[in-house]
Amino acid sequence: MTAVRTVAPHTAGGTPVLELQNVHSYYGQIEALKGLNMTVNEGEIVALIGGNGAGKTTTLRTISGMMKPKTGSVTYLGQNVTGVPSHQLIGRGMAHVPEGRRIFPQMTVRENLEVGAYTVNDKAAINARIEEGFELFPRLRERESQLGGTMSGGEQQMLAIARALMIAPKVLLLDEPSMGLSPLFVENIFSIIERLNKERGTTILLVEQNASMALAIADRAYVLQTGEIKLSGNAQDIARDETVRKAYLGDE
Amino acid sequence: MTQIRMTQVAPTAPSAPLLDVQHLTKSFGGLTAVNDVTFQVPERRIISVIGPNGAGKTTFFNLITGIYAPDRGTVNLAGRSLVGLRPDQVVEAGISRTFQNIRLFPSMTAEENIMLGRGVRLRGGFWDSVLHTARFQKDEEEARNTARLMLDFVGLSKWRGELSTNLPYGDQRKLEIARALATTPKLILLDEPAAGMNPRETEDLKALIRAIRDELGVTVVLIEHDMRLVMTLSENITVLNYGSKLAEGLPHEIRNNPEVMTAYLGSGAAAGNYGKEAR
Amino acid sequence: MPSSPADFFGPGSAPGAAYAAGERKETMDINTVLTILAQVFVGGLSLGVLYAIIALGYTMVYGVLQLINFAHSEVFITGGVVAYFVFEALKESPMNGLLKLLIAALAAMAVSGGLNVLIERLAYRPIRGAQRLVPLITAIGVSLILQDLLRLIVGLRGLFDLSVTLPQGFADPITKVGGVNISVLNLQVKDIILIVVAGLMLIGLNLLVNHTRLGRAIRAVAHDRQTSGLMGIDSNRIISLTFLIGGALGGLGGAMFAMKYQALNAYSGMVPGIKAFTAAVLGGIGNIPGAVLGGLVLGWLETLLGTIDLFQVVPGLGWLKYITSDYKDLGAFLALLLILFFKPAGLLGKATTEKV
Amino acid sequence: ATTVKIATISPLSGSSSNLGLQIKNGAQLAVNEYKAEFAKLGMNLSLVAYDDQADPATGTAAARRVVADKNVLAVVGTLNTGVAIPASQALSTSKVAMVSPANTGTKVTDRGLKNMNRICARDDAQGPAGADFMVSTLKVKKVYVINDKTPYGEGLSGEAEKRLKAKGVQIVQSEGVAAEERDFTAIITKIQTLKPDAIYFGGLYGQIGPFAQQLRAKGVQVPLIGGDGMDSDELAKLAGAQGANNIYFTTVAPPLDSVPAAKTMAGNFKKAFGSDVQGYGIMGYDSAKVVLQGILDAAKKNGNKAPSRAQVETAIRSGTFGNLLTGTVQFDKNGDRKAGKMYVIAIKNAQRSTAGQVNVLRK
Amino acid sequence: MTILPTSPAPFKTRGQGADRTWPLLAYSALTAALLVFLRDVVADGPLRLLQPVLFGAFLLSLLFAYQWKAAGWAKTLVYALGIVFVLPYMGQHNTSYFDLVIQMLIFAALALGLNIVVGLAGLLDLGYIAFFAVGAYLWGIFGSPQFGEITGNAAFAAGVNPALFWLFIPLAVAAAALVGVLIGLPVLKLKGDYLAIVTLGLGEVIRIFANNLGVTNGPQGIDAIQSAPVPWLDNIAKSLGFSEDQYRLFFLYLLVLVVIGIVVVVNQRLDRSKIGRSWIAIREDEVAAQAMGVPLLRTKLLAFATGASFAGAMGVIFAAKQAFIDPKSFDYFQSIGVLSMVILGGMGNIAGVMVGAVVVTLLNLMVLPTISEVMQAQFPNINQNLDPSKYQRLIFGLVLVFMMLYRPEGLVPSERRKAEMHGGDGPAPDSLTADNLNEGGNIGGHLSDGSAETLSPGQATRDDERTGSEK
Ligand SMILES: Nc1ncnc2c1ncn2[C@@H]1O[C@H](COP(=O)(O)OP(=O)(O)OP(=O)(O)O)[C@@H](O)[C@H]1O
Ligand SMILES: Nc1ncnc2c1ncn2[C@@H]1O[C@H](COP(=O)(O)OP(=O)(O)OP(=O)(O)O)[C@@H](O)[C@H]1O
Ligand SMILES: CC(C)C[C@H](N)C(=O)O
Ligand SMILES: [Mg+2]
Ligand SMILES: [Mg+2]
Repeated sequence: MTAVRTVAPHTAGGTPVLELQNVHSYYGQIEALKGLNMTVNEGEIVALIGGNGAGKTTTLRTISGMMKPKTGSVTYLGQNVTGVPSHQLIGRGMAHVPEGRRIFPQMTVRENLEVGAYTVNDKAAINARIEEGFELFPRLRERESQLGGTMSGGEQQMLAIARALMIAPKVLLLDEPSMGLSPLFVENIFSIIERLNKERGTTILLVEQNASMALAIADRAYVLQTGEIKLSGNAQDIARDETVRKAYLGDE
Repeated sequence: MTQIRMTQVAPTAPSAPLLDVQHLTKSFGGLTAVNDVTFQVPERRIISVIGPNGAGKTTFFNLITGIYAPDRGTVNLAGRSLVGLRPDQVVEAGISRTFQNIRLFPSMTAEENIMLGRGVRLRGGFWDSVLHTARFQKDEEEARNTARLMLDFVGLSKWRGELSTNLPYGDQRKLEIARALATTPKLILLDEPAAGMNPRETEDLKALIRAIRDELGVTVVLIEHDMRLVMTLSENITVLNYGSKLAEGLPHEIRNNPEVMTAYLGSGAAAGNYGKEAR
Repeated sequence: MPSSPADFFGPGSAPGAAYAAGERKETMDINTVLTILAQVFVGGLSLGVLYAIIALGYTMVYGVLQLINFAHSEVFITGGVVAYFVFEALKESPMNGLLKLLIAALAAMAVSGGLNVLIERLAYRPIRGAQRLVPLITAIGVSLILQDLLRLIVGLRGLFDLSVTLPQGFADPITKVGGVNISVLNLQVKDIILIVVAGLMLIGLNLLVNHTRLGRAIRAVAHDRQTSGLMGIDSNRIISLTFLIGGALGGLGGAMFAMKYQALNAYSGMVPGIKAFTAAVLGGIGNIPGAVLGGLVLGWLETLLGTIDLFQVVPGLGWLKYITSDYKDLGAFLALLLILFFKPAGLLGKATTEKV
Repeated sequence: ATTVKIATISPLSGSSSNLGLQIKNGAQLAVNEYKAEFAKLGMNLSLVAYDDQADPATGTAAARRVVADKNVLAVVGTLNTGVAIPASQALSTSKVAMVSPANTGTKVTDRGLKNMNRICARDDAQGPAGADFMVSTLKVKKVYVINDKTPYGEGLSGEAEKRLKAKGVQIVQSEGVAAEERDFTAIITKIQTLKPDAIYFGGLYGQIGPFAQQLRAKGVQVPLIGGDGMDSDELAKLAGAQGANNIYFTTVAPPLDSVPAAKTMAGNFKKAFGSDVQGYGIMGYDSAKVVLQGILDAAKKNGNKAPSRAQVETAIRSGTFGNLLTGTVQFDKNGDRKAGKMYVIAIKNAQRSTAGQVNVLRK
Repeated sequence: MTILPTSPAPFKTRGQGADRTWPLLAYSALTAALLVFLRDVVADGPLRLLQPVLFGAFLLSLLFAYQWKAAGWAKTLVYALGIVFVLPYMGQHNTSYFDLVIQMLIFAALALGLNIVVGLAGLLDLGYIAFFAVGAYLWGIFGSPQFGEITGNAAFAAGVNPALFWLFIPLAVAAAALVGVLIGLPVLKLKGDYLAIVTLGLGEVIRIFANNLGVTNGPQGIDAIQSAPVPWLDNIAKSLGFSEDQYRLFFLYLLVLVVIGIVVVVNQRLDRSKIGRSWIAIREDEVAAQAMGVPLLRTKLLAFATGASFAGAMGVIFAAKQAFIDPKSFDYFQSIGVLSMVILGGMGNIAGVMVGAVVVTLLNLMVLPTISEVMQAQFPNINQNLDPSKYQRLIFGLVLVFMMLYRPEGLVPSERRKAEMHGGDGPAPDSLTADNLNEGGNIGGHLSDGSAETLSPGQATRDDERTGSEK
């Protein structure tokens, strides 16, 4: 593993809720994660940025149990959850908005939300949360009984986020939530993320191509390159980093 | 790269638009996704279509390319009506496209994907293939040549024999563009070509789109939410909102249009520094 | 030997005979026509609901895995064989007939359901995610294996065709309902049982799939197992459960088949299996009311086509004599074709246009 | 020692396997008895049994395997006329003689193949016999005719129908139903509407059993008549207690009580195979004996060496075979048995009894 | 065969690795010698069980000649020796070899035809055998006494002039293609499993017609079907020592070789043309294919008709070889059988599909019957229920299931498919929790997406198409 450059000491957050230790994940022969170490503390927004194919999505997949790392460990809320399948993690308060939205196209908007609440048994809570989702994304209320598959790209993105919120997650993994959203709505999404974090204390791990905005709301950030952490530290510091600006923020 | 200048566009009078869309309308159940949109694209332009999520942009493309049949309205390409044509006939007429969600043929190589695209311009038929006629040989050669040129053009030569599904995301987008170009379109429609790309890659894409217009002479219409790209690349912008045309104009006009700002752009933070306009 | 020929005919015989002794009447009276149609209705209903029950099993499995479970024919007829053994074992028992049937049905459901789960575990689960034709071929393979195994089990008792002895009264004709003579309908007690069972089945299953958490989970898993996992759904459990339900439905169908026909062998599942699948497609596969509707349409159509040559005596319909019962299957498939031509997603299936 | 084989082709699996097994076991018994005699001539005799599944294509495939095995000199089989026709054709170019214990269809021998012989009567005798029985004993006026669409069923019911019509009986309906069909709802509806005095069904027990059961359950009690395809113990079982009543059929295989000579054979059969011999077991046994004696005759002419197939073919067609359970066998120029017998069997309350006997002679 | 003639990596093209000219020659010579010289040793008794083994080993040499990297002359030698010498020689010695080989080639052609429809164009056709029936009945009706019976004309007592056989082959090709188009027109707008069930139904419709019509002689089938008279060939056969009853097979053997050669070439050429690419494109993504200029209906019809025409031609030959046909030879089980050949062998790959046909036919017509005959001979009183020949379905079923479990890409997979299924960068099972990522189907090939169809799949879509996929 190449040395991790640290821009500034980590801000002392709360207790760690997520910890990755020396994680190696593979697609067949391809090593997508090459010994990843990473921590997300309670109440933080952590941004994960990097170019195409850097392994951001793979990292989230590995955390949420969609993939099992070949070696290394994932710790969630103090417990080793390496290789625990996702459906068990969801019950423990982790939510993941996957890349590409993955809503259920043959279910209505409402049904998509109800499925999101699969692990919730309290009928009243479910309805309340659907209501909250509609509040956040009024478009969804308008389209309550439209089939998910016929929603526009951006509408599907909203649905995917609302669906993940149905379990009132402790930890939320977001994979490029702003992809395909209008500029106005991108702002909206980021403010929603911030509010979730501030008002509900939801811990957030955010993967974004829109690095400048992600860094603007994040507490800390990791920069990933070809499966390895190249840089980590305070978000503002990273945003100011010369190489980062060049490579990911599009500055010439 | 002049050897790939291959546009077949007949020199139309500069006044006549290449694409002429009049009063295009489409509803799904109670929802009018595209509402009475009139839209014209002069030849050799780069035009952007923007608008909030669900505004009807993709549907608009689908109507032009024959994937959906419009409820009302006309679509003309260089004076020829396209309404009622099947998608494959639309391609033949000269409009090609890419998809918001990449749709390559995964088990074909990059080269084959492009050769497939070229198919619409090949004249050989069933018996030519079976009997390996001269025409067949010529066709194959042409298809392969096109593939080579196009891969070169979009900078994917190294992936020629690779299955398309194995390409990195950004390269898949470019391959889709190459495939669309292989049909020798007069007009190419790009649906969110920069989605999922980081700013660096978006810059490359910008150059590619310019080259499509400048070097190949193909007119470009694109849908995009990345304002950096839109504002610096397009010569004209059309804004859709709730299916209807909200505004139309030069990038700086659109950027400063208050209606567009409330409906779509917001404070501008998300769009960042839009950069300088093209030209 | 009974004294008069009239004694030979059961309650269902038509009132106005179309033929007088020795010579042929050239027309048919309206009573006869109505009687025949009523019999077709009832006969088709009884056949149709049987198809429906089997079709529901197909639809369940198809719904969750998009797999045409070719082995369902055998899972289903296994239920029939189980029912046969139960009836055989309880032949001498003084137990109430309905209780016997209940035991037979439950046993059939348990065995077929278990079998289906087992098949899923051993044959389908390991290849999940393989391309579409792989599970299809596997299913065909499983179907062939089961056919021979069933034949072996039955054959070791020295039998090929099984003849089911039903409890007393099951095969009795129903002649009167509330004082009205309905004997012409040709109804038997077992038909009523069959229809009631199917009705309950439809209602229960519809509730289950469309209005419960489990139903939603099934649909979610059907579409995208990975994402279902992210919703907290254990897709393996859901799939097993679906196979259990589908298999149990098959078993029930088998028990009903045994009751209805009282005759079956190891290969008896194939034809009704294909018909039931056709019914499922006809109704819109994956759609529960659709499966039932498809079954009924098929049942009626078949019965009608099987009897339609009776109407050849009606003036102008002489050509009907060519439509003998040989063509009843043909009718079923042509109907399928016709319906799908106009409704490509089946009678109740929603044609969803793809969002590009 | 040279290897000499004879083969049986008959359904060993599927719906008519009960009869097919009888043929095979009967032939096996005969082979066992002849082993010693063949051994004396330095020939090692054995039987190969092929399963035709009552399916013509399968039977033809079996015939081709027989052809390919040069040690097989002749065939006993088949059960089904539909199988016999193409199978004997396939055997004929290679001059493999075939002796059928059960094929009653007229076309079987009418084609004049040199290799095809049968020791049973023909349907143009059997159909009329059934018709006569219906008219004179059952006194029917209107008959509903069904066939199973096999060459046998169609042929037999056609012959019966012809005779019925000739005797002034009205045929209210004549139709086919696929041999695999087990759902008779539509047909029974039609029967109830048309009210025939009797039903004639040209088909096999595996189908007619369930038909009888369903028919009776719907309350139709008129007599059900058919041919030798119903001649199986299984029929009554499949028809059920209620259904196995008022059923009659003609058959070309002897009922046990009509062949006193079969006692010992029946005992041996039971000992060897654990099941009771039926009519077609006896016919299979006799057919095999015809074949084996034919081979011995041919061998004698061939200097006590294993004969060629062609020699066996001629020996069988021209020989006279005595010492059989069903009397002496001689074939006419088409391979039909010159003198045979037929029987009428009645089933009442699941009990079968012999209701009549007919002698058949061919010039 | 490389499907992708110009593509360099990542495909391992056939014949890479060390040159195996000598091992090939050695193997072929050995297996051929064993087959020929041991033929009498294994002719009887339990040793017969070796027959299929020896024969299979020999057939394998033909496959090796195709697959291994070896000198061209060596390959040609192996083919020539096998096809010109060994097979006819064995056929002469034991007619069932002839029969078997012809049947294998007939099925191979069928499988190649179906491969176009299912393997290339991705149209699941479960009624394919209907086209075979069209060809078979066409010749069956005209080329047999049945024609005399229909016309009541004594001149046709044995059917039309058998020399017309030559005319009926192209006629059957045309007729089958026409039926393919007629069937295809209404059904090809259906997708996925709807198409499957409707084709199954239509296949049955054709069978039901054959079963009920007068011209087809119903379930009784058609008998005494003639073959073309080729006296000069008969003379050759005679001088080569074939017996009279083998002349017909000798002729059909040669004919079938020619036809299969044509079929293979056509298949190969189409596969590597614009048409082949269009088929594959349709298979993978109809919407995109159409949006790239592929006319859906026409392209699908072409697949249907091409596949059908192969079956039609072979139908004529089949009828002539069997001399007897009946509707049961064309039931849906046969369609399934051909489909399983395609998939067992390796869908999309010409060699694979042929291997599939050979293996399945060998299994059904030689291995199982031989085992059964040996068992019968060894244990004459074996319980009928334990006779192995009764377990053809069981054994075949087991073969299918195990193949699908352990080698889903087929015996000789197409490079394309292999790349899809275990794609170079597809997930190795151990790198994933076996039951999640692995099955979403989004990885290692889009086709592998089991969850692809929607719940009401009149219109099928792939989920990653709807939801915006990453890879
Ligand atoms: N399904 C897959 N099969 C094979 N390789 C894959 C798959 N998904 C990702 N990879 C490879 O793994 C590496 C990391 O991919 P990953 O998707 O995690 O990147 P990312 O950072 O999320 O990129 P992007 O910004 O494009 O989403 C890349 O090299 C990619 O090619
Ligand atoms: N097949 C359909 N059935 C029903 N509604 C549809 C269908 N296709 C599109 N819509 C609706 O039409 C509207 C326009 O959709 P469209 O995909 O054109 O939006 P868009 O402008 O491309 O949005 P985005 O930027 O989010 O991709 C949306 O509200 C969508 O939900
Ligand atoms: C014994 C019967 C079932 C056979 C019948 N006689 C036939 O020739 O087909
Ligand atoms: Mg990613
Ligand atoms: Mg869009």
